[in-house]
Amino acid sequence: MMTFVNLLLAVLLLALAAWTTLARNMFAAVVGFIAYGALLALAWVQLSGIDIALTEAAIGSGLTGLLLLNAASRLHVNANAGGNTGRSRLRVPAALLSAAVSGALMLCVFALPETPPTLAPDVAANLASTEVRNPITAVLLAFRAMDTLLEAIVLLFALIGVWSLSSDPHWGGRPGLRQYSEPNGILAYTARVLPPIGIVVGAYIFWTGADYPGGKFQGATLLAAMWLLVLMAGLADAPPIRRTWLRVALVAGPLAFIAVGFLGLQTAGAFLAYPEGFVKPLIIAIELALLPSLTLVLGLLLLGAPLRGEEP
Amino acid sequence: MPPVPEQAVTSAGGLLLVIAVLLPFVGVLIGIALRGVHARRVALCTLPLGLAIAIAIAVTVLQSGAQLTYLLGGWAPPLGVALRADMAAVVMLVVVAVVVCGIGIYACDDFNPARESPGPRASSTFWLLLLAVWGSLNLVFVSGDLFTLYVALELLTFAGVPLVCLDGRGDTLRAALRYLLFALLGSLLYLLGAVLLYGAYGTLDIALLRAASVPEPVTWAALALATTGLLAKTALFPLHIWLPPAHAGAPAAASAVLSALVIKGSWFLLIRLWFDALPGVVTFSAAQVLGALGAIAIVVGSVVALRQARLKLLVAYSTVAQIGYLFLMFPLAFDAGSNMLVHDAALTGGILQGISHATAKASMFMAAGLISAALGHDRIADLAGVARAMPITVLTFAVAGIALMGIVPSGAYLAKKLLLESAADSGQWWWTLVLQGGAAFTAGYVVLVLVNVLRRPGGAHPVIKRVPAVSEYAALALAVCSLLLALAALGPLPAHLISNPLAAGELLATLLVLLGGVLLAQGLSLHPLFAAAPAATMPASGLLRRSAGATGVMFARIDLLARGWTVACISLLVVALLFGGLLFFGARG
Amino acid sequence: MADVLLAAAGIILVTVALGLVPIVRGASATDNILAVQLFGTGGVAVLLLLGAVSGAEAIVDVALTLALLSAFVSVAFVKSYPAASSDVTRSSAMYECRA
Amino acid sequence: MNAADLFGVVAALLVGIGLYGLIVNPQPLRKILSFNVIGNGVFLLFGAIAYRGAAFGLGSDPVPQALLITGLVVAFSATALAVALLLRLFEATGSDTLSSEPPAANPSAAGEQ
Repeated sequence: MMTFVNLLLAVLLLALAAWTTLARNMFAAVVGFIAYGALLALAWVQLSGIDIALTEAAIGSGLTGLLLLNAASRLHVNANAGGNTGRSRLRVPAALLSAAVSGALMLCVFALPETPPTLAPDVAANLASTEVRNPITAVLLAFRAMDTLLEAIVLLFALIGVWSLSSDPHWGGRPGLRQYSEPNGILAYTARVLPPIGIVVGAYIFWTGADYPGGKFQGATLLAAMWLLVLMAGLADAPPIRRTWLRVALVAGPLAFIAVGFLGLQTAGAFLAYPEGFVKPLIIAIELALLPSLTLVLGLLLLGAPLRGEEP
Repeated sequence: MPPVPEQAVTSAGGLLLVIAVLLPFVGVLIGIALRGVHARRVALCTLPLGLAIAIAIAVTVLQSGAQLTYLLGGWAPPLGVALRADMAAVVMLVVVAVVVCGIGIYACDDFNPARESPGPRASSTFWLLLLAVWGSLNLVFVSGDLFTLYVALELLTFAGVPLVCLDGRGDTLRAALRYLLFALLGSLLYLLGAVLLYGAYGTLDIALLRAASVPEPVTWAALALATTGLLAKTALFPLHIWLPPAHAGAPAAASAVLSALVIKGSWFLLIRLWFDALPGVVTFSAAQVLGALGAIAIVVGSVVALRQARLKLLVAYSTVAQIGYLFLMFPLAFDAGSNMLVHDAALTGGILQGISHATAKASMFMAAGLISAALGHDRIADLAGVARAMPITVLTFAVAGIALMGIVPSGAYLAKKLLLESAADSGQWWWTLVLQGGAAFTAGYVVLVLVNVLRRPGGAHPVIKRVPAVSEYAALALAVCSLLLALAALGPLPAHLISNPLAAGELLATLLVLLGGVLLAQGLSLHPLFAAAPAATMPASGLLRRSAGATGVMFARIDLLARGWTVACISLLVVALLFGGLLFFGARG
Repeated sequence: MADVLLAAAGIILVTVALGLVPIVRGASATDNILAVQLFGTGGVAVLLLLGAVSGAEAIVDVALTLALLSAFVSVAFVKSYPAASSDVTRSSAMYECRA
Repeated sequence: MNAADLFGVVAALLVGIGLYGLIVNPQPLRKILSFNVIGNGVFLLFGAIAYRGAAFGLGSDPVPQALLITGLVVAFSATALAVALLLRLFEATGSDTLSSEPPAANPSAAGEQ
């Protein structure tokens, strides 16, 4: 029965992926992509990747979907693509080559070693020394903490890039368009009701991350989504990007991470090492410091380049 | 073989590697927080500190004579991530630090947020991006883990893309978007390779992979995919889709960063992959094809460079050609005896070539930018009188040109000698032709520019705006570095190699290269060097020039076709499948 | 018992897949929005069933996240779909003036 | 066929579908979508590899899983940057194509003078 569900999932995933890439209508393609993200989350659950399922549900189908929806509506390409400007005689070689790459990869899947190499035993053996119970959090914040630090920096680099795309008169201004809605309409109502729930869930997902699936990133995504909801309903406006508090909040998390890293030099003998007995508190401290920075950077990445001056 | 015991422990002074990576990143973070004019100040403070760190790493490695290792968090690979700096990484760290400092000084005046032009947005962003590129490159050089390297590549891309479109005009935005999409595709292919390697060997650590990897289908597929992805990011012809348009509109300092530095990241990672992670998986034929792609890049890039009407684009296409040069070491370093790539003179020559290119190309873009700023245009045909008005800048261009040509006295001369010797030793005489021919092509476009700037101006004084002297000297200093740095960087070289660079044979070779360059420039360029060649003297020359012109137009067409999105993607997949096939059948046969 | 739950999950997946057919055939804005909603609720239901089968309680958290974000995406969809709401027409008209 | 092999095959197919879409779709936004499909394929392959490595009571090898979370974040950042670039391009030129290049950056025009 499990195999049947997996097969069904696989077929649906492929159908939706094909739909997403081939559909004529831009909006339909994006809708397909959002649905596809939700299905991917199911696939991750089937592959025992609950942490990834959370991330996929939050990012793949949530934030990326919103990003693409916004883009589609601003580009006004909801009309049909209007024929293919691509050279149609190159479609056949493109299809053949893509199929060849796909086929080669499939052969690789079956050529993987019979006894799969794995680091699970290493992680299991060292999990106790990290004092957290979620092995993925242990990898993310102890064994390979550098990658997590870099991940936070990647987001900031992308934000620098996005901001650099504002037009000169609007540099330093407010990102995104001013949103309006009926003050007593259903949207404003949703934007008042949903965020408290979302914030509680976000905080819970963040807090539970040390021992169970979850963590700062998934929590921050939920918080960012709730912030955006309030903005979309016009209940609040995005802050101008020249604000010092905003910029300090953006970099505070990564800087705190680096500071804790250097603290480890003194107390535990290596950069990004933690002294025994303080591992879990320090890991939670880092996650807590990253949470607001990540929430802001995710929200701001979705809002895009500044499009307006400082006045609301 | 890398010393195995070393990888398991942190070596003394290893912390310097962490600082080398994090210092520019912290600079970016502080720059974001302080914004505006402070971003420039933070960057200018970070530059000397970073240079000092790079030199400290070099001193430490030279003193200990072993590679520097740092285990992050005290966790040894495969569970943890190690930072390592061998000699090649150290050389790259130092050279990149020098180039970044040079670019910083050059751009000091251009990108001043307090000034009207180019405005606070472009100027403060530029400084953040410069630091971002620097930190990402340092991470590429020292990281020993394929996934951390993936993140480093993406950091580099995200820092590089906004540099392309700093001025915010439509065509640069389009170039930036093309660059981003193509580079992202490249990163994904690289990541796919890394994923397959993890599936096969359960580790992403380069030293452990070297010990564990064996020639088998999954490894071949991984190497082919990762190589193709990295070639796309390095913009090796025919995967140079983004490079020329990106340089057409970018500010000179940004062009210098992109052309001299950013592409070196993926190039260096390719060296890591081929020489350090999977040297035994590489086959003779795959290495030959990689070199052949380089040779094609040299020919097409050079011919198209000679056909350009604008100086900036000429320098951009010369980058396309020079990138080809950087791949000639791969076939030459293949050791037929052990059937694998080895660290030998060819690799030394290749790295030397890379650092000469980094410094020389940065200074060449700066010189081109200064000329363009002073004249208000960069049409090659209208450069007459520039030599008299801007002697230092023209000297910079000439010195950088000498360094790129690889003639006496430059670091690239040594690099070329090393590669020529490898070619002779391994009996691969065909690469000798490519090496000498490439030098002649380089001589061609350098001579083309120099002849034009040395002309007497026909009318009024051409310079409409004075350029800051500090920028001129920064560019000159980098050009001189390209002559000297290479000598200092690599330490002892085989004595016979530099026995007598002024011997008659060497001088003759140099003259031949220059003469070849003059002929190529005369035949192929839009405006012949010696326009007044009397037709009566040689009726054949007209025919020759017409056929050369037709060849030039054909190459320009090929270049334009190759840079179309669909064609470029198809070439990418063809290259991937080609490498996969070569590895598969090469190992069999 | 597990088989029954899995069968239910399979049936929901099929139902959701059928819900996609209108989009494929070229649907109105309303159909698109409903399809997103359907996937949100369908996904949540399947997740809860799979959680019950595998006994991993954390799957409930995934369901929670998916539920919240699909509500959020629906709002975003209404806001961004041209001519689906008067609010958006105003903002996109503003955008056109600028562009 | 076990779940790892099944989703491994799905991953390979997703990469192929995404590559095709990336090559032939003329609109950049569709290329961005296709890029995400390829990325998902790569990630799913890594997930399948992680699932093969289940051991010691861990349902899956946690190291690739942690890397996947980082990978998803990086892919999201890339998408955000690409979308912002596309919107700005549209705002600046009124078109959203990648192909039509102005004559200045067109070497064949320069070559045929």
